[in-house]
Amino acid sequence: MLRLLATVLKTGSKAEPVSIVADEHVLGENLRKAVTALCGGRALRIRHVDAGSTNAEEYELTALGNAYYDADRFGLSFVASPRHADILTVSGPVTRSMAHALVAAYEAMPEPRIVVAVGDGAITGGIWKDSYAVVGPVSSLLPVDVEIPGDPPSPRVVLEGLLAAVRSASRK
Amino acid sequence: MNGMLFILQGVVTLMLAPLMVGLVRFFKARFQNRRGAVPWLPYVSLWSLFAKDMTITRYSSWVFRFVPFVLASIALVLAFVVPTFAYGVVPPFLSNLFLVGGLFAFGSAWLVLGGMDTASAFGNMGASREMTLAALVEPALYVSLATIAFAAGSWSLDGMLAHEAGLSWHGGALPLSFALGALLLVALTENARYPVDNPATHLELTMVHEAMVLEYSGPYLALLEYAAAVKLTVTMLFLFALALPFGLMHVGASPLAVVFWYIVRFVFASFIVAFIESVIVKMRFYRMQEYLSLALFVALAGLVLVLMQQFSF
Amino acid sequence: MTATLLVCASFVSAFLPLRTRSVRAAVLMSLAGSTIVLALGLALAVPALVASASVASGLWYLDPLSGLLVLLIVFVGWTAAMASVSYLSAEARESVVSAQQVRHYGALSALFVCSMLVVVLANNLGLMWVALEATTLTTALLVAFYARPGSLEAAWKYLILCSTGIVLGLMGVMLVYAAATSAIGESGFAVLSYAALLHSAALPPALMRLAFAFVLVGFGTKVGLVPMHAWLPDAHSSAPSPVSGMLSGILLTTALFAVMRYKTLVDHALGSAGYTETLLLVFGALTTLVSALFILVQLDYKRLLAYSSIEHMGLTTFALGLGAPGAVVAVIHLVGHALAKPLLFYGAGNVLVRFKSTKFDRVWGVARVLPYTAGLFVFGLLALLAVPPSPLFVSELLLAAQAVAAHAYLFAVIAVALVLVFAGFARAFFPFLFSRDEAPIQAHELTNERWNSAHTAMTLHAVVLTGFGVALFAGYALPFIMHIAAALA
Amino acid sequence: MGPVFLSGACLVGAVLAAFLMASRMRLASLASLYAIQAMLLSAAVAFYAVAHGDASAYAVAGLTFVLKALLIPYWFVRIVRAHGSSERLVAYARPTTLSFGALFSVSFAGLIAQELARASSAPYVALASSIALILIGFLMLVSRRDMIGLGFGFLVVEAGVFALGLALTGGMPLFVELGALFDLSIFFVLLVAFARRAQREHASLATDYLRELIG
Amino acid sequence: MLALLYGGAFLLSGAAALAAMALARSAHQSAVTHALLILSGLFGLAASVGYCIELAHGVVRVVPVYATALFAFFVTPLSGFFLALVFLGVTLTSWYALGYLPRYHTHYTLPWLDFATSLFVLGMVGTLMAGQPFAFLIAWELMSVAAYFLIIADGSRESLTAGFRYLLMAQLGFLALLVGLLLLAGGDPFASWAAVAHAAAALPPSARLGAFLLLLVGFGSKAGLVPLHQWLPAAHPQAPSHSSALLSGVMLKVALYGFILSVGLLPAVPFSWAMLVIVLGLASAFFGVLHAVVENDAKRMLAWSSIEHMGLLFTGVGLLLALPNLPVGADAAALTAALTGFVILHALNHSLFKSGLFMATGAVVAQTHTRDLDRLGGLAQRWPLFSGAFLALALSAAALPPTGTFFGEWLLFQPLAIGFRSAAPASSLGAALVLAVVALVGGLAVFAFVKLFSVMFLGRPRSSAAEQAGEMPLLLTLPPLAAAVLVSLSGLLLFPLLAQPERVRLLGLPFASAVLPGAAMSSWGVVFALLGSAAAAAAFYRAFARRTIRITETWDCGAPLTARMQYTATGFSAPIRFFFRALVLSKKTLVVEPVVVTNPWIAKRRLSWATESFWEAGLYRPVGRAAIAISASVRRLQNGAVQFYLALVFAALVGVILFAL
Repeated sequence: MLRLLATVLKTGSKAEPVSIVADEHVLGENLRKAVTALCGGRALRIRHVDAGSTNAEEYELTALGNAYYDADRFGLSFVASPRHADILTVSGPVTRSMAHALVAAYEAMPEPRIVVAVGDGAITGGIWKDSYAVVGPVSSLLPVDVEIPGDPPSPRVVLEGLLAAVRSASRK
Repeated sequence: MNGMLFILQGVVTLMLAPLMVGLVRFFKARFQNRRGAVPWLPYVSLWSLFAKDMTITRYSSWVFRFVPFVLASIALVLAFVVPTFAYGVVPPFLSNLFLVGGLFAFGSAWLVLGGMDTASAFGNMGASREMTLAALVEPALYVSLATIAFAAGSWSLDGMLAHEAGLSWHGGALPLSFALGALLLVALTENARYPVDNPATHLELTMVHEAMVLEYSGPYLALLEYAAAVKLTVTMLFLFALALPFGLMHVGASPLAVVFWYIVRFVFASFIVAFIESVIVKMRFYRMQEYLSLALFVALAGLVLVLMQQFSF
Repeated sequence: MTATLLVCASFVSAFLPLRTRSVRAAVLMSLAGSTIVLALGLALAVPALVASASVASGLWYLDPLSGLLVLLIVFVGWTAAMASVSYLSAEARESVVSAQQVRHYGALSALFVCSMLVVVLANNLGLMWVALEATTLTTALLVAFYARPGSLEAAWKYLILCSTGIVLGLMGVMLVYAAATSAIGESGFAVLSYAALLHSAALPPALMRLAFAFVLVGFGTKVGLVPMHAWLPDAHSSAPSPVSGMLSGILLTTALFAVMRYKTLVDHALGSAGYTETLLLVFGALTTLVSALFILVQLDYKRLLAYSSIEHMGLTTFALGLGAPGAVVAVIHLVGHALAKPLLFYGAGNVLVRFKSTKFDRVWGVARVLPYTAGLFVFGLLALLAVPPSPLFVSELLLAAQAVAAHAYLFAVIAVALVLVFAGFARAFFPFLFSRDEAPIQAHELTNERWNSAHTAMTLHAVVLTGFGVALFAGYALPFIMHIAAALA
Repeated sequence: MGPVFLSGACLVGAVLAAFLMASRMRLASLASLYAIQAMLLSAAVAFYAVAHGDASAYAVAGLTFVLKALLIPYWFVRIVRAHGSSERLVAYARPTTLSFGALFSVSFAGLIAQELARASSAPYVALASSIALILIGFLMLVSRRDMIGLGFGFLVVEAGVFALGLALTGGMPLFVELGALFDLSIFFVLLVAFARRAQREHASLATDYLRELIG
Repeated sequence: MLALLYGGAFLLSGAAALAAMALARSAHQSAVTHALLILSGLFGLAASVGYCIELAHGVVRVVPVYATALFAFFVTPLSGFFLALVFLGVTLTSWYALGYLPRYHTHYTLPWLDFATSLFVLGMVGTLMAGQPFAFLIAWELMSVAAYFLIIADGSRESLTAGFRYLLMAQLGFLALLVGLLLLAGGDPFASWAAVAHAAAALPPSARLGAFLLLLVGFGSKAGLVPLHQWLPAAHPQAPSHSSALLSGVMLKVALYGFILSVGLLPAVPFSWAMLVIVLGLASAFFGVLHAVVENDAKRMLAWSSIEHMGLLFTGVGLLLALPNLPVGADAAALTAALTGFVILHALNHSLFKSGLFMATGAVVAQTHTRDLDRLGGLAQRWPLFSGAFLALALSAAALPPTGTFFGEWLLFQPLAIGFRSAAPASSLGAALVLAVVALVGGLAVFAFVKLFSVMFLGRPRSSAAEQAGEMPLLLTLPPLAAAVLVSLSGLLLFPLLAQPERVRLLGLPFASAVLPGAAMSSWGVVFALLGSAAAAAAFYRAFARRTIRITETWDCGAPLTARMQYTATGFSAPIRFFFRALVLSKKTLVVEPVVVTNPWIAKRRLSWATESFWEAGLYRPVGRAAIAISASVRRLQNGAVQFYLALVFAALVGVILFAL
């Protein structure tokens, strides 16, 4: 415990100064403003469903929580249940096994809800398109609000995508 | 005056409860070398939940819908009943320690009912664990509170605080350090914090509190989260008011000192919780027995200490 | 005079069924005979019960206690004859017994009653002994009544054991006779007169002690005291149920009565009751305990009832060892047992006729198949287990009141035994009566049970039992019982 | 050689007969020994009657003789033979052991009688022999394993008690003796009846077949 | 007037018994019997109310009811309270029986059952009214035996086994009582209680201790004190539910009454005896609640909880007995008042909520035909009113704040805490330990009842039986509902009367509150505070929340859920079973049957699981086995060999002669 504490103290803050990742910072600010505009103020809660990806997208999404990207500071957080979530992020082509789980997660989300397809697999089916094991892209099952292309998209792209998502939502 | 203070105390607690949660998160982020969200994010978050729709499972009954209100009302009562910065203002018949313990148990029971009414194994599992913890924590809770009460000669939380306020550092808090330590262990259990539960977990198998609210959404979820925040705030503030009994509001106290010490305690309490959560790991659930019996033994040791002081061996 | 008439009448009534042609006529004749005996018995006993002094006239000696015994004997004899009507008719219908057997049965039962009457009425101890042996001989054939495998064995053991016991009793009689001749200085039949002995000068204590030892073991065999009890469960379970009722209800009582008579004499001779009471207490406690252990693991309901008789005799014997208050207890207990046990045996008879087995594992759910029998049976069972308003409750309560301080350890034995008995009864009889699980009872088996004469007999017992119990609880009967028990002091 | 001595001698003779009975394994031999024993007993009563001039004792002696020395042994043998039962008897122990048992019984009886004689005025020999008879009778009751043997055992016990009565009081009143003899004869009749039934049911008189009722 | 009412109640229950027999063949038998019983209960309640009014006016008197030469029946303030409990219980359960029994007319032999019920009531009333050991014992035995017939009413093998255990313990207890009372009374069963007390004062201490222990065994065995409790959870649930309600809710209180009465006969109770009572009480409470937590049979779980509550009551009585021996000084009066208040209030509350719970569970069983919690669930959606009543009762049983039970238990907790303020250090620590145990018991009780309610009513039905349950008739809903209302009212109405009440003002409103040194509690205040907060929360919600609700499937990460994926009662209590595995012995049996001979891995596996009480394995079974073994060996005496029997006769003869010489 003490050793851990010592390590923590020795390391100090490793988050890159805002100036270095200025564009990310700006982007996050935009997002937050958009969200505030949406319903008069909210923190965004994300539920992620891996519908059959290579886990590449998951690595990138995980990176959102690390000290570098620290999505927390923008009011973005991942939650444990779709019932708590505002945004559903889906990665990978939807496999037959995961189709039901994906729809169930969507069903469980209270309105207003935003569906974001993360990665090429989720958008088009990618290289697994037309496979017997794949139902199709996410859009074949759910109304996708935003598509974040890339294989995988970098964390930064993901943040941009989320901004677009909220924008599209506020247009509705 | 007393009535005013009574209401003021409750309202302040209710207002600041989400801030406590935000602060804890903030400090935790700093411990993780992150910048973290702003401390007032929980307010935003709660409000946005309030503005959302709800989805409810088809297998739940009226009980499921009652739970948020019951928990919210318990939180309300606790906010008014547990003294946080002023003593001598709560009506004695409302600030009895057994009543507070009973309200904690009552809240746990309802939360568990909510978890059981989801027809989902996640909720059920959390319910079973929460119930186990709530049941087994009782002896330590009562013995540690009773130890303080014994030293204070009063069985109201208010009276305990008044007693502490009137004592010097070495005459008051020091003999009670064991009892306060036990109380801290109990408070961590009651509020589902480390090492009993991980409030930020996404893994259902390690959840206790979170598992029970997985099925709640929208305003109901907001009520539940708010209730949890209030509970954390009142327990922590009360605990630290006992430990740092300075600048407590009473007739003739300087408002500036009161505000200053209140802020100190508030921040310090959040910091301590975040600190604990950053430096220790969650225990296996099936080792909770050790943790809770440790709490009981610490509480009993505290009683012995107080007895020794009281009967001056 | 009435006594002679009563004995003669009961003797003569033995010949009534012999002349009949059909089974029905035979059993009805027996019933008629026993009704006459009942009437005469009432005429004799009721005045005796309330009489302030005992009457000794020639052969007979009548005090309140013997009056009570006469009453019990004629009553149970009568109800047994009544229960026999349905029981034997059913048996005969199924060709288990022949008409000839039924006639013999009637005659032997009447002779049995007659010999018991002689025992309780005899003034002469010699005559009492002869009559007691006669009870064995008359009932031995009744025990061997059936052509079942066990019947012969039971009757044979009964004959050998009881005869041996009675012979030992004879030695007791002889010793009393020797004591009397040496004390009075003359010999002859009249020396053995109970009334005379009771008022005679000091009998030699050494001989009387020895005499009581022989009488206790000898007649104790007949009473069923452990370890001389071995014949009892066999005989009771093999005899036809009404006979079992009589054996259990009144024969044991009669034999105990004989022991009581000797106890009075011996106490009189020794000047204190310590000796006899010690023996009675030890035998009583031993009997109660051992029979209780048997009851706990019993598999056959008639045998269980028989062991329960042993247990009750043990309790009564124990009570007799408690001095004057104990005598009151003993009298209540004897009456209660004599009323409750035949009821159960009659009921067992009905069950046996219906289920064709005396084993617990072959009989279930009697309450559904035989509701009347079961109702009355439960009543008797609870009465036997000393549940209020049973007189046995009062007697056991008073027994405890007397014994708990005076003989704490022996009473502890009794208490353990009582719990075991309760356990044994509950374990065995309640499934027997109420179980629904064991074997599905077919619808056609649930044909309504018809009221029969055994039910009437049982009801009579139940009514008398309740009446007696209520009288005791309300406090009316107690002075009366004390009056009777005074004859024992 | 007065009648009292002769009476005592007869009793001793009866004990001897009983002693022999204890180890005999044949029906005929048992019956004849019993007859001899009963004869000696009735002789003892008769001598006693001579000694005391007791009229009723004569009657008892006579009746005893007729019933026990003549009728019972005769009918016993006759009826058992008529049923075709085995005349070979069985016991739990071998004859030698039984003899030793009987010997022990006799010596023990001698000891008890010594004690008893001190307490009462009864003659030692008479007491000793009657107790010896009772003990031997019990020995037979315990050791024999057929109905005949047990029956004879009972008869020996009964004879012992009869003799004891004679020794203690010079016999019971006539009425009682009559009753006892009547009961004895009924007992005998029943015994024979049961034996007959046992023979019919089990084709044997062994008590081993009569051990069904247990517990 | 009171005597007439009490006598009328007494006679009416007798009349009910007669009616049950007389109308055995009539279709209206059951209704008539229970109507008479209700009438009896109402008479009794009227009498109780009258008596209370008299007492409130300061008239303390004994109401003579009936007397004969040998014994008398009368009502004292103590028995008056317990009589009120009995009559209340009888009224409620008979009301319930009117709706309940007709469903079971083929299952039970109703005349029998009603006859036994009436006699049972008669016995309880008689026990409470008895003026001497004699009458007390008669009525007690009547009650015990009648209860047996309630237990075996359905004639199943399980019932008969349970009944057998019950009867055995009842008889054991009865004998202990008999001997204990006789010891106290100096061997005179006809002495009045006053005379018994007088005689007891003259006893040597050893005899007094013996009598006390026997009485503790006698009443403890009826009340289900550890280790004499094992029969209770087996027996109470087997009875028809209205009878279970009477057995658990009312009969146990009669045992408590008996104990209080007989302890009152003793001149003084040494500290060590009081400690014994406390320890037994706590042990019972602990074992009772522990088994209530792990039990899966709904009715048996309620029976275990009865053991718990009786344990708490005995703890309270033990503390009362210990108080005179403790240096509590000036607080003594307040503490006595509070503990007395606890015993009274808790006895009342327990009889109410336990009757109510048994009735409600009976109603559930009547609809679903199973008592197995693992097969229930999902009933709250179907029966909202009924489940509400059940929940109120369950929360009462768990002694949670706004219910009357909480305030009752507060009167135990608070004196315990205060008790160690002025006492010596050792007893302070002792009191703290007692407090810890009581707290643990309280916590586990919450667990047990939350489990009961949630597994029974919440989530999805776990079996088709629960799924196809029909409408809950009003006649089965109302009596438990009435019990729930009454138990809530007891906190509001009775609690302020107990302890030392005073009026306190909160925000200008007067609140009657119970005050102990350093502590206070107001039931009205708490209830108002909670209701007010709930109203505030609801108002806030109504004002600000978006209340659009969409009904969906349960979310579970994906795979379609079935009802079998829910936690069962067994699973729910698994942690407690794990933590207390030394005391609740779990036995798991895995039977593996290979399907193919060649491959042992392809097999049918069947896992069966059962819990067992520590006492069952350690005490009851060995004793039972020993008794049977001894009996079996004694039984060999009867070996069928007449020669052996003759040898026994001979041996007896020799023995007696040796004694004679």
